[in-house]
Amino acid sequence: MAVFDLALCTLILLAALAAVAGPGLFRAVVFFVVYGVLIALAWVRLGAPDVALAEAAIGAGLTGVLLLGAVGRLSRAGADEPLTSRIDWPVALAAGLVGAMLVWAVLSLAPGPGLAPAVAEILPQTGVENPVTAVLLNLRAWDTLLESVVLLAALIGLWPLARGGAWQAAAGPVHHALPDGVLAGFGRLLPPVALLVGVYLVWAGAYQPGGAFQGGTVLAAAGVLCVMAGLVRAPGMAAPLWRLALVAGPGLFLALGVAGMAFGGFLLFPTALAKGMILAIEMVLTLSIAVTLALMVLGPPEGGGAQ
Amino acid sequence: MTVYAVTGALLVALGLYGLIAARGLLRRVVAFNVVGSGVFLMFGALGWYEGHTDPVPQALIITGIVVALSASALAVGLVVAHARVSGGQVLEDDAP
Amino acid sequence: MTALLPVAILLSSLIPAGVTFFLAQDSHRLRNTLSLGGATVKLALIVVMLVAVGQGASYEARLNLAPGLYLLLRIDALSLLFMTLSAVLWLLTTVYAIAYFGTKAELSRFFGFFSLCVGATTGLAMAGSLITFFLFFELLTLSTWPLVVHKQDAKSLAAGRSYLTFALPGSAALLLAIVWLESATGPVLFTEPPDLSVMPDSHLRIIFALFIAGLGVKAALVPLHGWLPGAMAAPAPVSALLHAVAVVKAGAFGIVRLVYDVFGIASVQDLGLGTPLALLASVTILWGSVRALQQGEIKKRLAFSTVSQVSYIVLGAALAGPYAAIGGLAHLVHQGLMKITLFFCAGIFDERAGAKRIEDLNGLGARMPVTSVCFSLGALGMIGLPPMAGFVSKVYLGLGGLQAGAPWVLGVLAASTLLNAAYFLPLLYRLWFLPAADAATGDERAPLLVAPAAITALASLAVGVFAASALSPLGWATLIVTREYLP
Amino acid sequence: MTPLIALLALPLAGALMAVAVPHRGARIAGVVVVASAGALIMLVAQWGIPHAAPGGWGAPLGIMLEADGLALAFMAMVLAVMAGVCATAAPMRELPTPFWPLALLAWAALNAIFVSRDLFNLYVGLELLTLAAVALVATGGDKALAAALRYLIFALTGSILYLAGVVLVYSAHGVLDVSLLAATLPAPTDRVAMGLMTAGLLIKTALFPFHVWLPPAHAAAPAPASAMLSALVPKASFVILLRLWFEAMPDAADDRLLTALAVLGALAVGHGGIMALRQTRLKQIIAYSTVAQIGYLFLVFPLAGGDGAAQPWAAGAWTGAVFQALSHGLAKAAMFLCAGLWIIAVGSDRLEDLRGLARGLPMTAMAFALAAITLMGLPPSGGFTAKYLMMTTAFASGQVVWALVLAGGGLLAAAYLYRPMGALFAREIPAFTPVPRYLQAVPLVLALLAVGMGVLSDGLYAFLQLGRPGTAEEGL
Repeated sequence: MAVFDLALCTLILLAALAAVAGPGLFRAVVFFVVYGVLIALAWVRLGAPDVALAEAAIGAGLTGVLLLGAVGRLSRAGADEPLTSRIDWPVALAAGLVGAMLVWAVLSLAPGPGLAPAVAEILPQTGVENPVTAVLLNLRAWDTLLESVVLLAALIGLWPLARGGAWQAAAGPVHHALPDGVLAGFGRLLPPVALLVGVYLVWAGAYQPGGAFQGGTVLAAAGVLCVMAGLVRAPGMAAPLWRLALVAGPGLFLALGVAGMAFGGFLLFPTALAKGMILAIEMVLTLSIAVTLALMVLGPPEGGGAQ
Repeated sequence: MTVYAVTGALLVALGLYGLIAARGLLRRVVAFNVVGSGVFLMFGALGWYEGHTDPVPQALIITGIVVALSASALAVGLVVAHARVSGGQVLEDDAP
Repeated sequence: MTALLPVAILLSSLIPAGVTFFLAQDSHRLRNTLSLGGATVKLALIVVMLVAVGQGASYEARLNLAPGLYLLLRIDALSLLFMTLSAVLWLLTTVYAIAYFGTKAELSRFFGFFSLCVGATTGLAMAGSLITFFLFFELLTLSTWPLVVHKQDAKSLAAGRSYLTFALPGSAALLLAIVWLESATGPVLFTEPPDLSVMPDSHLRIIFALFIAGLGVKAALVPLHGWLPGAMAAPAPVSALLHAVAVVKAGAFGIVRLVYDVFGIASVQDLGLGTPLALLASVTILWGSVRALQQGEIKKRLAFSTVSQVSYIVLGAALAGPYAAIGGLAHLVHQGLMKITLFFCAGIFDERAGAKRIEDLNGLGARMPVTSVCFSLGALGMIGLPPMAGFVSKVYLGLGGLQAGAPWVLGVLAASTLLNAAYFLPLLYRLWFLPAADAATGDERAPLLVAPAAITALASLAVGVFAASALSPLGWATLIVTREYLP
Repeated sequence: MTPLIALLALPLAGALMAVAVPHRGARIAGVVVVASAGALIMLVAQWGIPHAAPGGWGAPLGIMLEADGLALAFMAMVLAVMAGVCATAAPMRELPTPFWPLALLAWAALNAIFVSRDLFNLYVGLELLTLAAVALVATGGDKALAAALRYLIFALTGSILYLAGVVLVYSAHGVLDVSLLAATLPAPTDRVAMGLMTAGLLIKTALFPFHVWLPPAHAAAPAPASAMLSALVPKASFVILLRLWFEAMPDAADDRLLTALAVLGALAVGHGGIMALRQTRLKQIIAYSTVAQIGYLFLVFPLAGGDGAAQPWAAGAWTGAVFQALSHGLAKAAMFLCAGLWIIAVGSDRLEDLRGLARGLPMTAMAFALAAITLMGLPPSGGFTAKYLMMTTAFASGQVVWALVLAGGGLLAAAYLYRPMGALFAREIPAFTPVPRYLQAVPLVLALLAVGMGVLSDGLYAFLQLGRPGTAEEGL
């Protein structure tokens, strides 16, 4: 196994090098996606399938799509990447110093069980069986609530970037896909499948790897594909119904959290109700995340037919 | 599993270099993501103990991944809008 | 002990100030009522306090800001002397200012800051601790600036800038000195001299120098006097204020406090600080007079005269003998009365006859007799002609110099008197003996302008003539010195 | 619902509602202001240290929230500034609608940061704040994009460094809670962890030489957004620094390190002041002033930390720094709001275009002057109390050089603030669009609060001692 680990780590570093310093922006982004997949593999190897799923779906997948889309838009805008071949030695020195300190720190830390035993002990009271989900949605629910709001904030942050201040116009650039092209066929087939996979991921998250963010990502991917295939028109960046969908998840999360005060504390889910409450939050959160991510990937309105 | 933690540390260094030294803005976004996943990898690998990874770092890493995506999305949006306005993807250095 | 009266005295100017800022430009009647009312109420309260203090009452008000940092208002005889002077002159200046400005624009701002200024001055007088003194000192700096730049022309703005350029580094020095001292001794109260033995002498000397640098800006000690002549660009009532009532007086008053109540006479002598300060004051006295002699503009000449005269007070404090102390303190009042008379008159000459330069005074004595008489009284007092107020001050300072074993002070006083005569007598000569220019105009049909000048002129005569009375400034100063500074 | 949770939930709920119905953003913000004020008054009246454990788990499994004097004072300052920002922004038609949800999101993030005791939760809060703040800069339109990008790049570098430090802390100690960390034995990696977290937070606080992103960003944003950015946003990372150095790991403090922080602070005071002197636009002057004013905050580290922490004067310096952060927030918000109103009035913030405006908008000129007094540290003002407390400690502990920095910084502030004051009070009577008096009153109220902090500082001082880190001793 040690050989495998070493090989994987070498590949990860090489892919990262190509992504950060390799020639050509498009190639760099492709290498970044490869890098993300390799990292996901590493997570599997580390016995963290939840993280592996998140990294593959969000870290590599969605971020990759986002970056690829940006490469296209930048080249359309005629904004080519400047060539830099020289190495910036002071920065390299500083970065190397940080790396050396980290390597030293990593090597001098003794491994320990951390909080794993403590989490295992109280897991029955959390209403879920997957310890990672328990931490995310129960023990550190406040983090997760804020995190869902961070995602929302990033999307709202795209509103002011709309061309000409038309922040309510249709999201993203204008897409011209042929209605019966390959993409369109794929696009017709995908949504029902994606819906199934997405819902399953959320449902399964309580027992197995998965959860709202992973599920939402799959749904969002399907939605984006439909738009890119020309099957549906891009929705308004801030159409009323979509805005409700955006806030439904965090809103319900917050509302149930405040309702928890009736049981003795903020975000307190009594053991008997915990499973139901967490599942309800996850379901609605998945919807919000899916819409948020889809609009995010489509990007701020660039003048394609206002609604 | 120390090798993964060390890899994470090296990724941080590599990514930091790109984040600060690269001039192309999109490249910096890529580098930022490399730093992020390097930190996460370090975190996870340090939490590995007897065949399992501590669930707390796992949960925090998932949160971190989502946060990194959010930041990347805003960054990409800004880079594209900036390119539309300025026609380039570099920041002109202001006079100090 | 009661806290009410000192606070009421402060509020009698702060409340009118606060209200005046928000008055419309054309509500002249209300604004004048507020200003005059505030000044009158203040004077009345001070009289009440004078009577009560005479019967043995004491007053104290305290506001905590943070551990070791609190504001303390406490009344002693020295406070009362300064406070009474400023309150009396204030009322007169307000009358004068109302008459001077008439219905010009931006008066709400002017009178707002004017009242704020007097609030700061009374606060300064009542301050019972160093940090309280600093607070009102700064409030004074800040509320004076809008008055200096009131005309808002290039000259005024330049004067305002120069004022702050001197004043703010001064206050930084002052703050450093205070904090440095208090970090070792704890809060310094004027009634309880701090234990200076906790600090090395070298530190104490630096602290003293910082104090003098900070206070010396306001007291216009050479070479920190540069802002004062420029500030003449301000309207006449402001000049009266700067020179006689508030600003330079605040600096001189601060130095008196520093020498007597912070360091104490003994420490000042032990540290060898008295003689350098006396020398600095002497240089200022002479330099100010020499520069006054060179000025062709009336107000400029008066300004340099102030530079010179205020240092008499500093000299009195620095010499640290009883006679010198009495002379210095008495001069605090004497100089105020005489100098405000001169500025009132200069303002009237300017306003009613357009006389700005000394040549313009030619023959005005005939057409503006009351003003000219007042001006002459003030000038003769400044020169030190017996039995005017200035004479009394100089006699005591001279005696003090002898008593302190510094006979050279007599030389300084003599030289200064000659110079005073040299720059004032030509003005009087022009007023009374030279013929007026053909196109000259001028009248004094402005009773509200002339009356304040007449009152102060008579007062400056009276304080000299009746100097032997216990109620005169000299008597008061003697009381302070015997009661507080001598064992 | 306890008032503490209400303070967290209200801006958050408001932000969500403002996303759902952005056109009602101003009204929603108004409701949040009023309700938060109620909750805050209840909390202050309790005069204690309320805390909450979301989910009921408590540390180390869960996250602890605690509103000590420091947190409550900052939340109160944020409330005051937000009230002012909302009042002036509401009638501004040219302000893009997304401003409202973003402003509320930033507010929610600030409150979350001030009360959080969990290092990772602080990271999430910081990111929320950063994204909202960058987006607020971007509401300034096309000309603000480059500034927003630069800001984002710096901020992301900062947060990732901070996160790396948090990772090392958890891996070494198995806890993330500030109070629990203080009770753990030091680990050899703590230095590295502290170094990384501190470096990250310094970038976010815009301490010299990491400040280059701040002036363009704060100058390019619309004025109400600038007020939030300058007055509030850097304070969040500063509060985390205080939590780290004085509460979580006071033992990691090395005197040389603490001195280095203060040296950077002193350089910031000088550099920011000199740069402010060279600007011709008001907003840039105010933005560079923020760089300088932030510098003062870092003098707290050698004055109240390290070996000095056990000295009797440490509490004074610590409280003084907090006073400085609070009063700067109020005064700076007042200044940017004034700038915003003047831009409405004359369409520009160039100094030559502002000449004589004191006649047209006297209340704003007054507000600007009062705010300037606080920034210069002249009495009576919160800035003066701060300066006095820090200066006293500097002399008492024999670190006179920091006292000189404080004094010199005040003079520089006077110099660079004199230029706008001189312009305002010039004789010209400019042509201008009238601004309603109630709008002019808003910055005046904020400036009066900053000054009032110096007059009524006794109660605030006592309040800040609630839950003050024990390492900084009371005394003097």
